[in-house]
Amino acid sequence: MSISRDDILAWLQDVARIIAENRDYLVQLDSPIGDADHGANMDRGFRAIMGKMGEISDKDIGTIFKTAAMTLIATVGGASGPLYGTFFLQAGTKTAGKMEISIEEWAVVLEAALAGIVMRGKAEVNQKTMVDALTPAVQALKQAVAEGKSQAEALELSAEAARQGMLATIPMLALKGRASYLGERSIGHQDPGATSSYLILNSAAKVWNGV
Amino acid sequence: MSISRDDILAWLQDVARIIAENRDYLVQLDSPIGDADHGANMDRGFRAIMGKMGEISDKDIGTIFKTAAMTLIATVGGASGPLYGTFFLQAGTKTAGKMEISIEEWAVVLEAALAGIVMRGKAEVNQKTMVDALTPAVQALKQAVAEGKSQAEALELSAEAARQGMLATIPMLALKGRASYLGERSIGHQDPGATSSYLILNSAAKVWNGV
Amino acid sequence: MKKLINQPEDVVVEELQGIAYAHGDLVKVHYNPNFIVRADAPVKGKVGVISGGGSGHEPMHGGFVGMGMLDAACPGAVFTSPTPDQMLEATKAVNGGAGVVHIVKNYTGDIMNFEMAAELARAEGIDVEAVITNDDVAVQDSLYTAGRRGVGITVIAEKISGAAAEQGRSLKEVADICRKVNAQGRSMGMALTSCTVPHAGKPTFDLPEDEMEIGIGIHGEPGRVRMKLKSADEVTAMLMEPIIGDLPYKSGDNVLLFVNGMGGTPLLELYVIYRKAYEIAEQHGLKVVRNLIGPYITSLEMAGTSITMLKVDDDLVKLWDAPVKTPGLRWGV
Amino acid sequence: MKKLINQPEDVVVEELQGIAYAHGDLVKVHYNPNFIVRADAPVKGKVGVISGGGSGHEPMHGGFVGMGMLDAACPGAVFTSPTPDQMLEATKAVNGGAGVVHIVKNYTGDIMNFEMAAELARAEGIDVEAVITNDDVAVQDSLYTAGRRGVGITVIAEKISGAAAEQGRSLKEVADICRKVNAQGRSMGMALTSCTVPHAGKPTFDLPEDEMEIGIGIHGEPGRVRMKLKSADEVTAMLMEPIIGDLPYKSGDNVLLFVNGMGGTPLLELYVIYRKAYEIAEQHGLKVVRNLIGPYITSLEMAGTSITMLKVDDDLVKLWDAPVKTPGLRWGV
Ligand SMILES: Nc1ncnc2c1ncn2[C@@H]1O[C@H](COP(=O)(O)OP(=O)(O)O)[C@@H](O)[C@H]1O
Ligand SMILES: Nc1ncnc2c1ncn2[C@@H]1O[C@H](COP(=O)(O)OP(=O)(O)O)[C@@H](O)[C@H]1O
Ligand SMILES: [Mg+2]
Ligand SMILES: [Mg+2]
Ligand SMILES: [Mg+2]
Ligand SMILES: [Mg+2]
Repeated sequence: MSISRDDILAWLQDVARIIAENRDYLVQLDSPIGDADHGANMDRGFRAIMGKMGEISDKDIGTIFKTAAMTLIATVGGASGPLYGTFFLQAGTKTAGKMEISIEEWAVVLEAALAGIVMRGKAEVNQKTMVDALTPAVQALKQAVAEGKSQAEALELSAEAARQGMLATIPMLALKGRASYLGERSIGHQDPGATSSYLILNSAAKVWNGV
Repeated sequence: MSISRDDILAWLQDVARIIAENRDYLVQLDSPIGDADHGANMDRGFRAIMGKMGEISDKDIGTIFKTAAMTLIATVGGASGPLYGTFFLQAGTKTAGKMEISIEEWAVVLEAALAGIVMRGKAEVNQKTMVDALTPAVQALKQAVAEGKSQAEALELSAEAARQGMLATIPMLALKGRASYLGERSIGHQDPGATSSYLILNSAAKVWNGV
Repeated sequence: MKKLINQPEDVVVEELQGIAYAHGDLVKVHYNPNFIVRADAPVKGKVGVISGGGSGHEPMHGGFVGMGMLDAACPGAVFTSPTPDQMLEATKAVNGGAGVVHIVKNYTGDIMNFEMAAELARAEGIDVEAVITNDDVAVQDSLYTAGRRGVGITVIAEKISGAAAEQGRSLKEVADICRKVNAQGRSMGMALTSCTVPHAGKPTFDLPEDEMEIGIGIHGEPGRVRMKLKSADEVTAMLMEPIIGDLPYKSGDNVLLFVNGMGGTPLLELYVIYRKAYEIAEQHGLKVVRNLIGPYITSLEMAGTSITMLKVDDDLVKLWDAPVKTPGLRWGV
Repeated sequence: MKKLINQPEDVVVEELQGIAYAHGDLVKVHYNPNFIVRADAPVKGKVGVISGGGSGHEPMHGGFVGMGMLDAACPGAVFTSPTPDQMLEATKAVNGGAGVVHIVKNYTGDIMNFEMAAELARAEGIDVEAVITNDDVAVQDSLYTAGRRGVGITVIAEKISGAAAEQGRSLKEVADICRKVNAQGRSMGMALTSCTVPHAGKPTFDLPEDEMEIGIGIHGEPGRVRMKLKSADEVTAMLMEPIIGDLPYKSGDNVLLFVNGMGGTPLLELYVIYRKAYEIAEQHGLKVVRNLIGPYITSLEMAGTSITMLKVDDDLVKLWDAPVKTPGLRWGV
């Protein structure tokens, strides 16, 4: 069991499809506590990545991730552009030259990618951002790997943790990003960035587990 | 039977009250085929006349009418300001120095007042303006007087003719004033100025007949 | 009704107070009768140029008072032409001995009120020439009707006439250049929404979410036709083609292209419109040598746009470029 | 959705084309990455001043490119901060050898994207100083949050920094004057209506006919509190008092008072607001020595207003008065 270059490409393709499908949903989530663009931003970015598929189809995982990163940085803008850009940039650094990675390596990659987001955005857990979906997902993945769980199970557990983390943002008071300007009024709404993070990790689990 | 200085003052007071009551109605009529101000314009003007009651309470009919005319000209604006201003100015010219007029004289006064409006606005009957209410009213009044009808009856017939003239504007195509810009779309709406003209003449009939 | 106002009947006077506080270096505000006048009026020996009309079209006309444009502006109630005493006092205040031009938009009310004022001013020995603007191609022109409305060209006529007066041209020359601008200019407008006159308290007309009005004026009145919404490019073509066809403008003409916002349409959209209008003009062989883009003659908060095009020669371009220093239009100084 | 646009995804590029057609004498437009740059950039030896942000705030920032203000502006998608490659290319295009100031409104996205651009520019040997504007008193200031938004002061900071750069001041001096403007300025805004982001297709929030939002930003986002509509005078007091109390401004201070329209509020109402804001300032002993009134930093077609007040000294007033020649702000030339 491992994750190949082709698995990574299939994942990015699936994410592009899922983000497109959820574009309006993410815009809606970004309306009461943001500026109604998160879905449009992410969709623009992943569409642009799809436009690069030709030039990366025969590349190593590191190159694929770095290309995705540079594309997101140059097309998304907003908060999510630099954040997801850094996420894939860090993932690319950890996978330079690799054509295949193990689930153990994936856990390390994901941890580094999350660290990149934290470094860029300086958010901590409990501040109602994508960090609240990604952090439990990384922890669950690491734990599953440490417990010797199967790749499929580890991915499932990680995606489920992301989903829980996403839902946990609903009662939170936003302290970072645009939602923080609303103060108490940010409470009661699900964070759009945490939602896109869940969609992205859930796609990995589904695609790589062949569901 | 005749119309005294006090009758004229009572009439102006009643018109001010009726226009205030019908302010929103006249604004509504002016919305589909105009600019939604006729009621506000007329109300502003007659309120201003009420503010002059003190200084004209002991004056002759000519002075009362001229003061009303100058007040309307200086406060109403729009199309109706100069038109009704000229109406009362001409009425004032015909009644200079008089403390009382007969119904025969009133017919002459009203005809001159209407002629003033036509001179200013250059509208003919059938062009969907106040002229369409005033013209039949003047004709009915003259005819009733010629036929020797009582003052009360003559005033009633005149007001009724104004009402018919007002209603007759509904199917007309506007050729003068703001409603003319709408072309065919002006058809099917009652002219606001014809409506205020009817209200003014109907008030004269009611007040002077003691109804 | 959602408006940042206090009492509807106080809107105009409170606006005038705001203007007085803000632009005391450029203009003086007179109350009762209400008018806004250049701070240095009357300018001795210079032809005075005044205009006026209902309020609700800001910055026109009050925002165009100052050096190089209007000497005075008379604001009426919202969408109601001002009264003759306002124009009379403004005329007296700006008369520097060389006479006064009245720029009057073609509406029955404006015409009659200005006419009365001109009669009174002439009776006091002031030379007055009235020029009527009537550039709206959405309205049939006919001797038997009220004729075409005066719309966007009025802004340009005020700028160019003001510049001509500033140069020291005579009363007749200033009035003639104003007439020339009107004769060589055409406009057409459209609305996405109605607007709410403060004293009326609700929108002048209802417009469903998927419809627009074509051929509107500047008083929140409905237009000539109502139709389904179209794209910006289609709307622009629907405004430009009647304008180009009406004068008609000929290939090789130099033009000034003015894309105006009705009040509620953001600048972002006006540039999208300008883009297409420019391309259509060029396709007809017209050379756009000057332009103006923004909300200059508005209908309160109405969303929509109007396009005005003026055929220009060197003299008109020079007068357009001449310095102007008003709250609403300013360059060259 | 009622907008004069074609496809939502084409709005920004079509706007840029309109700007290119309209203002070729003042600016050049670059596509891919998108930015608007002074026609004569880079100006040798002059510090470059650039800004950028999401589109939908027009005329800010693109309308402020030109002599005496910005050297370049980078427009993002509507309400979405631009990407680092735009700022990098703009920085290179305006660098006349004296370094470049980045004026960045305090939003997580803007900060991060500009940060990346600055890193890349420095790696190419260009001196970059970033100044962050964060003048919105509606937001609690705290080290543990995203802090206050940058709003109206940004317009004034761009004007004054541009004038300082034009005078030949150094990179540090220009950045310092920009920081000073931000430190001495405060703003607060309110909305009567939401606005519709083109790609979203419906209003960002629903606001009943009798309610308003106080403490909004400039991205169509809801504000700090929702409450029943109030009169213009009451609303003005609700914006002015927190501004005056926050710095705090002191009796005797000279100030610049900026009453901004959010896009859908007519100038008529802005003058009614200005009137009260001016009176409140005077009641606090503040002397309003300069002002700006109009829609300069907008949220598409949102109806509402924001007030910005800047405490000024002689140097700031002189820089404010200095000539500026941009599509959106022009005087002195
Ligand atoms: N400092 C931060 N750290 C991590 N994530 C953040 C931060 N600020 C914002 N976000 C995430 O970004 C999301 C918003 O992204 P998006 O709407 O695309 O950008 P913007 O907020 O600039 O409009 C939020 O829902 C949140 O999850
Ligand atoms: N040329 C005219 N002659 C006579 N009456 C006219 C003329 N033009 C307009 N009117 C009348 O004026 C009325 C409108 O008055 P008002 O709404 O107060 O002024 P405005 O049209 O300037 O807004 C119309 O309903 C019509 O009866
Ligand atoms: Mg967002
Ligand atoms: Mg009317
Ligand atoms: Mg009117
Ligand atoms: Mg955004």
